[in-house]
Amino acid sequence: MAGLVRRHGMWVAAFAVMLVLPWIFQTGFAITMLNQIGVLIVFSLAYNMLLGQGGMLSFGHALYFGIAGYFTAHFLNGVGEDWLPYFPVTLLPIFGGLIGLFFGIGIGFVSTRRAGTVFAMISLGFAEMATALTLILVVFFNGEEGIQTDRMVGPEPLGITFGPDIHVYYLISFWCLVATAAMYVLTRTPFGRMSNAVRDNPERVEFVGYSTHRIRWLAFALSSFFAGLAGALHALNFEHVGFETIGLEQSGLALFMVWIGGARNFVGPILGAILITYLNSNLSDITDAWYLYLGILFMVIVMFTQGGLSGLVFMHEPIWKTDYRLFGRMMAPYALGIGSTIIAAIGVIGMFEMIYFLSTRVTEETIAVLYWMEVDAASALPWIACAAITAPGVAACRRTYPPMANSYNEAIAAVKGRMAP
Amino acid sequence: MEVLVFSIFNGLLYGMLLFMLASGLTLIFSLMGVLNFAHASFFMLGAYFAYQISGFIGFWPGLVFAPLIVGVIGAAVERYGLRPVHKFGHVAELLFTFGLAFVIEEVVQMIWGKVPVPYDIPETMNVAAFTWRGLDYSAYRLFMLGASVAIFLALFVFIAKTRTGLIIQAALTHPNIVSSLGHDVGKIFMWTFGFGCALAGVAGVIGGNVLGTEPSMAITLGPIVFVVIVIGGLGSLWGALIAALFIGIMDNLSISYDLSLYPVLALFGVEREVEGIMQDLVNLTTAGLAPVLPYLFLVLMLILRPRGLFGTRDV
Amino acid sequence: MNIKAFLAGLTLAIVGGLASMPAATADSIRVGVIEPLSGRVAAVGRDALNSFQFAAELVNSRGGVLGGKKIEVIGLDNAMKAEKTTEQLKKAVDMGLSYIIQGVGSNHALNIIKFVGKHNKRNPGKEILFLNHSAVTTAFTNELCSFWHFRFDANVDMKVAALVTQINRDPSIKKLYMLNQNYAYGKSFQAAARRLLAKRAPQVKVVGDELIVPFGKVQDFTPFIAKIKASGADTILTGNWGADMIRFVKGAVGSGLDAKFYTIYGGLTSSVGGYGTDGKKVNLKQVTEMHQNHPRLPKELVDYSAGYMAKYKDTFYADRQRWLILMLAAAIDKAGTADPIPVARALEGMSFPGPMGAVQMRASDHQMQMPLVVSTLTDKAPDPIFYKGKNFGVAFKTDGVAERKDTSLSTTCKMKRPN
Amino acid sequence: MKTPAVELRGVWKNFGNTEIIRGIDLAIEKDTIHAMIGPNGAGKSTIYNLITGRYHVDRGQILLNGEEITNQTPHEINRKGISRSFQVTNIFHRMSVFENIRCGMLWHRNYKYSFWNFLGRQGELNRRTEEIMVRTGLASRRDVLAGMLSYSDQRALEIAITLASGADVIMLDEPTSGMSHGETEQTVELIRKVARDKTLVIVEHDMGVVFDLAHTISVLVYGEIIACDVPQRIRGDRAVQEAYLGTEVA
Repeated sequence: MAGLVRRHGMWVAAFAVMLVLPWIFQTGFAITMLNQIGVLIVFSLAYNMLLGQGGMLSFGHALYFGIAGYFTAHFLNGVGEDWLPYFPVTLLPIFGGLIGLFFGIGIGFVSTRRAGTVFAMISLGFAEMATALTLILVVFFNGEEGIQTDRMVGPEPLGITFGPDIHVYYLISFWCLVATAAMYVLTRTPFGRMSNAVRDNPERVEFVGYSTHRIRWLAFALSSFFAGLAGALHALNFEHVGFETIGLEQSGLALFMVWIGGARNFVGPILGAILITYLNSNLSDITDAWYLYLGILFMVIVMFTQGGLSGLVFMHEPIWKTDYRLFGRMMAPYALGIGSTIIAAIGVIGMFEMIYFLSTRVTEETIAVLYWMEVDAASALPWIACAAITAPGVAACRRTYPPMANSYNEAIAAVKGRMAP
Repeated sequence: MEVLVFSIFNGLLYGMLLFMLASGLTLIFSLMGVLNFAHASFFMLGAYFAYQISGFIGFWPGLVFAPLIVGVIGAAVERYGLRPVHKFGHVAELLFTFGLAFVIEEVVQMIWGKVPVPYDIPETMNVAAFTWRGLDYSAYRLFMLGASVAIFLALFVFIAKTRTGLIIQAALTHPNIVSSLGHDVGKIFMWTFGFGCALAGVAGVIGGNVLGTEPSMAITLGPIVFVVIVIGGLGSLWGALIAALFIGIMDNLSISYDLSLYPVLALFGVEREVEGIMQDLVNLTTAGLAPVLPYLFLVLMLILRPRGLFGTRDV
Repeated sequence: MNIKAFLAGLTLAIVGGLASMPAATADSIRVGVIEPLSGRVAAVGRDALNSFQFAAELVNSRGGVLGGKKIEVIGLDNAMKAEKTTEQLKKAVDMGLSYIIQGVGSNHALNIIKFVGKHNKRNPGKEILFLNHSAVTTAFTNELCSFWHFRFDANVDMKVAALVTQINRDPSIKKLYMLNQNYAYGKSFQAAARRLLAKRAPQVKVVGDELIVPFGKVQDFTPFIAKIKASGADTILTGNWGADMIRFVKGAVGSGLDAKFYTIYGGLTSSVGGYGTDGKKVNLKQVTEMHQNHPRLPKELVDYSAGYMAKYKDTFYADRQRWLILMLAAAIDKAGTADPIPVARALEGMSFPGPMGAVQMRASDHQMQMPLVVSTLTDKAPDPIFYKGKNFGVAFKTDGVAERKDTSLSTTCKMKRPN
Repeated sequence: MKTPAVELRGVWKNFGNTEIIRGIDLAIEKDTIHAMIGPNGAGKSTIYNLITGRYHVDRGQILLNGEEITNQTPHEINRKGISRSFQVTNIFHRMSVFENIRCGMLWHRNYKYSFWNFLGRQGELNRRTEEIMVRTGLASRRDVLAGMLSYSDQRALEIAITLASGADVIMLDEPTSGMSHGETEQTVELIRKVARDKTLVIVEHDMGVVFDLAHTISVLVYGEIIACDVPQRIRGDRAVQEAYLGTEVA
């Protein structure tokens, strides 16, 4: 037991967290959100098998997520209406995965010959075609209404009916954990390593005996398997699959999650899925400008860091490992830098909120609630106030960022100094 | 026969509008290798600016100022947004423009609201120039046609005669050559990007009042423009022209002739009255498939000939 | 790797965030409105939410229900997404709401019907009623009918029936072209129109019947216009909405096609805004339960519209949101409790004085029966449409009213009722 | 007569209208070191690219151990036993030195596209990787990202990846370019060591290295081989001296 904890501590901890979470958050809304997070963790990890591990930017990976969802919903309905034999609901995600795999193998073969922009464009083409087909092949996709289903079919071993959301929560968490572990293992295999190699330098890969097409194809197919698994979980969670699940928007969501969380290390997509699903569920009730902030966050991350948020955390790993006391000298510059960022953000967000308020308001009312204060958005004062916060904030950012970067570089230099023999 | 000529003419009108949009995109690609996902968003900005300006001082000033503003915004985006990303490679650039498209749509909604705005064709041009098969062709549609032809010719001269044009030509066949241009490469990049965006802006000014000006116009038109430049061959002006006309004409023909898939299926013994998924296939017509066809061609083209019809290098 | 500490910090952050859930307040009857309040179609959802809040204010100003309880309308944003609809439903359950209102998007309405059905079966004693104000899929009150669902709008078939009734009254209509969107709604429009035209206006020849790929995928309508022109049609019957409607009209006007447009959604404020000056040139008709230029509107409604206009600077466009809230209030008072089942029973068969005459909630399928008015878009109407304070310069003028007997259709509903 | 390890028969290559390689015939014996020299632009790298499948051969045949490999894909040719290095460093920048070398070895130790083997548990594989790391002097850089290495370390890594496959024919493209004198000596020693019972082809500008290592030398000028012989005779060849050596070794 002790050995298990020592060797696989992270996984044991994740398992424990998974068991405990529903005891902390008991509301139906929270459980639904946790379920969604579980599904999207699997999907964004699958997406990152392409983007982060394999270097393939896809605008259409939701295709395999959505198609598997549709098949799962039809399968459940078939079981419920007795024209299909019974199949345990617990194992349906495997079925969804196989559907994803099937389509991934077919479409992957033609689209993975090249990476980069060609691959991105082909994926966009397939995504647009599939979206249009959801409206044309009505019997299967049922247009914009999608397919409804009922997950309460068949026998109920141990009283597990999958009626209450909590049952589905444990189902999703189980599969989420299994899929995450499986995808983690994949990164540690010859295939996983060569997938990274293809991302870094496809040309050289050909000269160490591997076909880049085969590796990409395999990565694509396996990734589609896990996307399909996530799609089946999605269908079970919502008991409904709609045409949104298949289109560009769903793929874009995964892209945002992966890139914001960080495509360069394994936990990045997990972080992204948790963060964005959480914010999407909660922030969109608070501010209309949520999508704008999401877009800006994405762009800022694309511009300034290739590793996403988790990359920002992990770039401090060597310092932590070598000597955490090195952080001492970084504290002050970091606090200043982060502090001025927050100040600038407060000012900018304030202005965005007022613009949004004025453009979407429904009455002549000009009193907006901004930062728990009532302000008159039509008067100059709050604008001046916001500008008065933004301007010094931005100025402070410009002054405090270089010392922040310096302190980091110095710490890294110190680490390198100690590592050298 | 007349239906054919008629459909081709209508396709020409629509195709030239697509060409106007695609020309800027293909120009940017040929110099910088960047596939600008947000290109249709600049088209949308052009339409909105034109709507705003024409409300104050009329359509013609709008036609001048809106593209100028869009061009300056585009140049600023290149200078302060795209350039820092350049070192991370083309995928990062594509990601950046993807995010940009998303943000522009949100900003447009923030400023002009979520419902369509009434951006109208100028009254003086909204009169029938001629009538054919019962359809009026307004002076404005002829103006659109003329404007797009003028843009094509101007671009052609620009690429063949100017220094920047020569650089663009060289860059197409030898992508590395631009790095050896010395100190002004940054400026050339910036203004080419701005110019490409301004072209999209012109298309927005001219097309926005015909297609309708609303926040989702970019996302519905954007992928089609990609289809045009990918099929035509990235970086090829001729290719963009041919592909745009091809898409426009194919769209019109498939609707005019409205062929059914049924005769083909009948060869395989499929009955007219069938149940289930086959029923959808039996009922398929080319008109119903028209919006899907461009993407089908896109995928086929990329699989069979990734450099497109007239392309000189792969995507 | 130092993932452990990282994950621990993350978990803490989430725990902190999730703990803030909305708390229940007593002594008011809370009604959840699930509509797109963000995203591309947010304008539609927000307008609906305004209507409900305005109607609730009226009820509350009259002293509320059950001797003093207020009706509180709570907006829940589904961003026009299926997942978010489900999420908001769960939130509504957490908040203990018994009444859910929705109408934008039949797909979301169907989700809610299914969700409510399952929820009420799995949680007896905590039932939820779904009050549908605009989702028009006929099946909701036919084969999909449910005791928990009430529709306060006319369904597609009823609207088509009203349009066909009016078409039958116009002897100048000889040849008719149908163009619809190729998805569930468009197809049900097509089916109803085929059936009802054959039955009620057999003299009209259908010269075209076409489905297009929906949701703004068609950029250029010229080829369709050319076909319509070639068919010699004098009238177009279409269920199109949104960009598909706007581009259709702009294309037709641009090509000088002077056919009459008979539509369900051609008169939506957002569409009329999109037509621009073409709105003055097109001969466009819509079917609604009211419009502000109809002569002989009840005095109460005229005052109400004026109040709405004063507050929101929008023309009062549809009456169903008002009567939904007023009828709910009346049903609660009649039942003497806010519990959903007695309220549902009270709603069954309830009548209300609507703008064109009495409307009634049919008990057998929970489909509101109502007269509908067909009207034409014109710049000569006395009272133009305002939206967000902007004058569109056009408005609707009545062509004719289809009475309740004309719009009333039989139902296939076999409703299962709770004991 | 013994079958040559690598044989070119009348190989031609054009870029557009320019003939870059003009009818080359060349046979490289097994278990020898063959050097290819010639002025810049003579087509040395192009021949490498033709042999290893990077470029398409327009005319002629290329044989490996008597088996035709003309216009096969690079990975097929590599699997058949030709491993090459690149003139411009061509490594996996975002992976560690250890991972880089291991990638060079995976296919040839029969892992193929396996996604069921844990790399960490493959003792033999990892031991051999460490071994190559030690032999190429990269052991102290084991976990450094390849992109962070110094230039000469990157050159060493380039060779290490090439050697990792254990192929019978090793083709090195300017392995010592940009190295200091000391580093060059180390590299030459390394090459000599690995060349035992292997066929080695080398393109090199450093004539000291060439004449030190090579058993046979071919001289390439304007896409044609003007001489191919043992080093002593190449040194004395008039044509070679006129065309090439005269200016460089004088």
